[in-house]
Amino acid sequence: MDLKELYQDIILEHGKSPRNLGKCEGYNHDAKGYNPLCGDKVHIYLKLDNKKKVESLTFEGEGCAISLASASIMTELVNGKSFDEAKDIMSSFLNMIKNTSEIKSNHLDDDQKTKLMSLSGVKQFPMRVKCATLSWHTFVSALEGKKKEVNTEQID
Amino acid sequence: MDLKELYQDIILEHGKSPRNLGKCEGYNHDAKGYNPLCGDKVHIYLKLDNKKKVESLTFEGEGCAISLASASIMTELVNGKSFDEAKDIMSSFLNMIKNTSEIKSNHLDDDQKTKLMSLSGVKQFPMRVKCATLSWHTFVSALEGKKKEVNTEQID
Amino acid sequence: MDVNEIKSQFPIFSKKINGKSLVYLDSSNSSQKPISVINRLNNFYKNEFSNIGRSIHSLAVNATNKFEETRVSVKNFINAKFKEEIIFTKNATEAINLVATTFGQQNIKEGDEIIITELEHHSNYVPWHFLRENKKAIIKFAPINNDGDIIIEELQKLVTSKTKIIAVTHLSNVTGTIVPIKEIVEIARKKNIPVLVDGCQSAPHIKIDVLDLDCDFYAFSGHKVYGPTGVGILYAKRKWLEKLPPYIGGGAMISEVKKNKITYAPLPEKYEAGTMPTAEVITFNESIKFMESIGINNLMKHEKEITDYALEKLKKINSVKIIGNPKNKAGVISFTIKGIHPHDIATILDEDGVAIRAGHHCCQIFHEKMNLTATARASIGVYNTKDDIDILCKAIKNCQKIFDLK
Amino acid sequence: MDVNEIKSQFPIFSKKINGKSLVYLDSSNSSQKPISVINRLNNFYKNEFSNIGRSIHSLAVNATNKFEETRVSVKNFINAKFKEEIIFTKNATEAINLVATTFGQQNIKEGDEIIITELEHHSNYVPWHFLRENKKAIIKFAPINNDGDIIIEELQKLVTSKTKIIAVTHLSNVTGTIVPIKEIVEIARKKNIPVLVDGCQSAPHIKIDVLDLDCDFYAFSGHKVYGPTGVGILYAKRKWLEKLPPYIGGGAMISEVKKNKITYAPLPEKYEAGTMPTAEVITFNESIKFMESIGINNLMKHEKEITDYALEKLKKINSVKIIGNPKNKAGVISFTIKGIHPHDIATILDEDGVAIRAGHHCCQIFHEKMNLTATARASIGVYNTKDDIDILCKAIKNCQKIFDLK
Ligand SMILES: Cc1ncc(COP(=O)(O)O)c(C=O)c1O
Ligand SMILES: Cc1ncc(COP(=O)(O)O)c(C=O)c1O
Repeated sequence: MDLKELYQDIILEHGKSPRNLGKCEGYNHDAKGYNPLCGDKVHIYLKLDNKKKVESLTFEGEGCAISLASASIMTELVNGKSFDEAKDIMSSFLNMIKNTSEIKSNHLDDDQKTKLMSLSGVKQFPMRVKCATLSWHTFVSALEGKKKEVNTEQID
Repeated sequence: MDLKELYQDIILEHGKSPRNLGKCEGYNHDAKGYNPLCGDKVHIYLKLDNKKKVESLTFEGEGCAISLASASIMTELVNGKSFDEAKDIMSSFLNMIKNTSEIKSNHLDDDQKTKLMSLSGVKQFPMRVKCATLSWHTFVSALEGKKKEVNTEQID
Repeated sequence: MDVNEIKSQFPIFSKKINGKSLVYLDSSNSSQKPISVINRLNNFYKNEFSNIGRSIHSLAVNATNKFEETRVSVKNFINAKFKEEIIFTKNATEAINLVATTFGQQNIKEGDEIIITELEHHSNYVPWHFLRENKKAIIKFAPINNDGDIIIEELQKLVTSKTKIIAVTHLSNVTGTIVPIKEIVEIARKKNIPVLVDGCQSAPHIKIDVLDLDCDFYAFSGHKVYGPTGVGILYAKRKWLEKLPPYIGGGAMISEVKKNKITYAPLPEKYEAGTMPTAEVITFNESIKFMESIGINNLMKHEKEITDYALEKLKKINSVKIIGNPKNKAGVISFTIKGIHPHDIATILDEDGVAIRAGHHCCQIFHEKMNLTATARASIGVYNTKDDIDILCKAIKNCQKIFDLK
Repeated sequence: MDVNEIKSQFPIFSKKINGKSLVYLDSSNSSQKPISVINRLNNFYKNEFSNIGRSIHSLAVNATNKFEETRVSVKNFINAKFKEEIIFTKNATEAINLVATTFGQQNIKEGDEIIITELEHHSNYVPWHFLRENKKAIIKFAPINNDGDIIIEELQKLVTSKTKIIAVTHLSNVTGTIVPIKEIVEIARKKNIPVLVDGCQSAPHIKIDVLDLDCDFYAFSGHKVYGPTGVGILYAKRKWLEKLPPYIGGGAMISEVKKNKITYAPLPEKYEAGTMPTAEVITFNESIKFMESIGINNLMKHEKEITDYALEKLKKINSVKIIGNPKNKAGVISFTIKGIHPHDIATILDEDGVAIRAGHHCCQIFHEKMNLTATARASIGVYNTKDDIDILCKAIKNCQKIFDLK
């Protein structure tokens, strides 16, 4: 296992100064996520336009470097995507963390893929996978308008 | 350990044909005893005269050879004794089973001591000690007019 | 299946009891443990010990993963649908209490009826009795016949619109009766009544398939399935575990804890408060592997062979009376000997190294029904041989000799 | 006390974690086990295994005697008066639930008040919360100050004629605060209010004398006292155990069982339903012997030395903040590092073989009070050395390096 891979500069940087913090104006979807094991919390605010495109995406949260960086990077990458594109990115991210080591989505360019791949170090730290995925699950919950709080203990 | 010592002829004989079975006429004390582990039960009926002498002593019960024989032998030996003599015989019996290997009571003759000593084999079978002592504890409970059922799990 | 090879996996059989080889016929009480199970426990404490779930250091991660692996193995062992349907308790008794308490809290009110049977172990009666005491519920006993079979038609007649749950053993620990659970579930399903199965004696001896049984709850104990003491298992359909309130409250079963409000963790943690029997659960995986290494069909075949042999030989001893004669019988044989109390039998057999149990086997209702206060019980495990039975029979004859009955 | 000799009794310390020697600073979560304990468990399963109480064959007699020997050892360990006052449970959480449930059933009604404190572990809050939910009782939290000490005068003010029980930890698993139980009992005695003490963290670390404390209930877990998982202990004054209703119902806790009536076994069996964690309880005797072989005074002296050393060294690291500064502190040190989340600290420390815990340590009320969501916690056991603390501090510096804070 390699701490340098887990704590790449980009992770530390996003962890320290997360992008898209706060409530976005006019959000019409939101969802909360919670990791009871470590107390990580995230609240996703999402504005979908009438074509179900992500018009803006922000979050509030507290947690470790991994969870904040993951949320921050997600908001950057998913902004402007359509409903289907966003879901595709999300599954490709989860797939990368859990199975393969690559991002397969067609909806990201190479720079974006590289950015997302900065989270791949988590693979070697199984207890930290949930830190990385909490915000993504919560985002999808907001996207799909689910009412129940996302709890990491219920997702695999 | 020696089964022959446990199951001496006199034990087997008393176990098969216990003496003083049933309710004695005009009993003025009685008490019940129970061993929840094996289901042994005994009900002691005691008639004390006005000088607190044991005028008659009988029992009803179900149980193993040891418990029936012990009850049967007890009724034989204690009959006719005074309150204090009876208690002395009882402690001397318990002392024999648990500590020493002799009967020290002055209130029994040599034949009676020999008879009581037939129960000494129980010493080597710790799980059977309660079978041998249940009726004695119950007798004392009757003698002292205690209301609570004797339960072997509460006596040491 | 080579029973001698299997027996050799159990270190205890190389010990002498009263100078004799151990003939262990008390497996219904608790089974002996194979070396793989003993070693797993030993190695876990020596090399891997950590509490689970709460910490994220390497030892804790490993222990947590191993713990969850057992959950998956148990799920597969009893053919449950979801691993969240497997809850670890300390024993089957706690598992049944968990259901009685939480189900009762939510669903039982004065006058409601609970059906159990005359075959039940105290652990599948007392928890319901608490509801009778605390909620003024009614307990109805489905009767058994002299063979020790539950009279299903009579059970059916007990069902009314007030029946809230049926709790029944899968395999009697006195007569070895294998109960036709599917017939009972069918009766219950028609009226939407949940069924709890006490699987303590079935889990070690017959194939368990909770999906096929379609029961709502199934409880058993690890220590009877060649596992360590301290682990019980509750299977419950997910809908129940989601709906019912929590049972034991404390660490690990919560989500958010505030001064005025507490929310509970998702399944299965909701029902696993405090530090679990971590090492024992992890070790129990080896017990399942042991069962699988034999194969349940081989195990059943072997135990049937020994049971049949024992019944045949015991029946030839005149004064021995075997209690019950159920249609389907597993390797639990309770008996009496005319003129000798079971307690005396147990003591005399022990001198020959033969371990059986004497008493009411936690089934006083059964014994009362059969007009008995106590019986002797020889119960069979996968390690028992025909030799064991021969020694048992010889020891029984010794009882008769001592009591001068032969 | 020779710590290296003691450490050598723990096989796990000869293992490598991520290529490094294990620095185990998670003993408040669960302690590691000495070889004498591990061997006892191993030998019991290999040579002596049997269930207890119910059978009368030699193996069962031996197991039953050994089981009761542990009860006597525990009685002596905590200086209880009677061995019947020692009840074995699966963990401390069950022990506290046992009291909350049975005491609540008999003594708590709508509007009654329960006093706990802001220091409590969830296991000493959620069981009382159940009474709040089910009986409409009220929970009052005795406040703590910033040092992590309970403000006794404030606790005293919470007492009213409706106060039915006070439940309080003896030693905080976050701040290491040693709570002056005797002062609290004195307050309670004046109003005849029973006191439950959560002794999970005190039992392994300070001298326990329940007669001197004069508390009504005292709960702790074997696995934190160098014992196996799966054993908890409840001490309760005999008058309570006699008066309160049973908790878990089933085999072994009954006396006579009829279709319409059940009577319960005398103490302690009344509270020990079903097959107990037999092997674990028997093994726990070795844990007590281990504690006694060291001597509680030596152990306290050693742990104080290590704790003081750790506090001193940690305080020298600028960005480290130690949470709480109680008057009497045991070896539990929770801290934060500016700019690094405790979760990240735990991961980075683990790479250096240092096992600590990160999170709320099952004390969300405390963390909320202190305006924290999570802390890192290093907790000390008898095997920890100054070297361990040096490695901890070095690893903390490595965190800072990775996070570029130094
Ligand atoms: C103070 C305190 N109370 C209660 C508990 C619960 O103990 P267990 O998990 O062994 O039931 C713990 C340990 O987790 C504790 O530290
Ligand atoms: C049929 C049956 N039910 C329940 C139990 C209780 O199991 P445990 O004592 O492991 O809780 C037993 C075993 O004693 C049993 O044989």
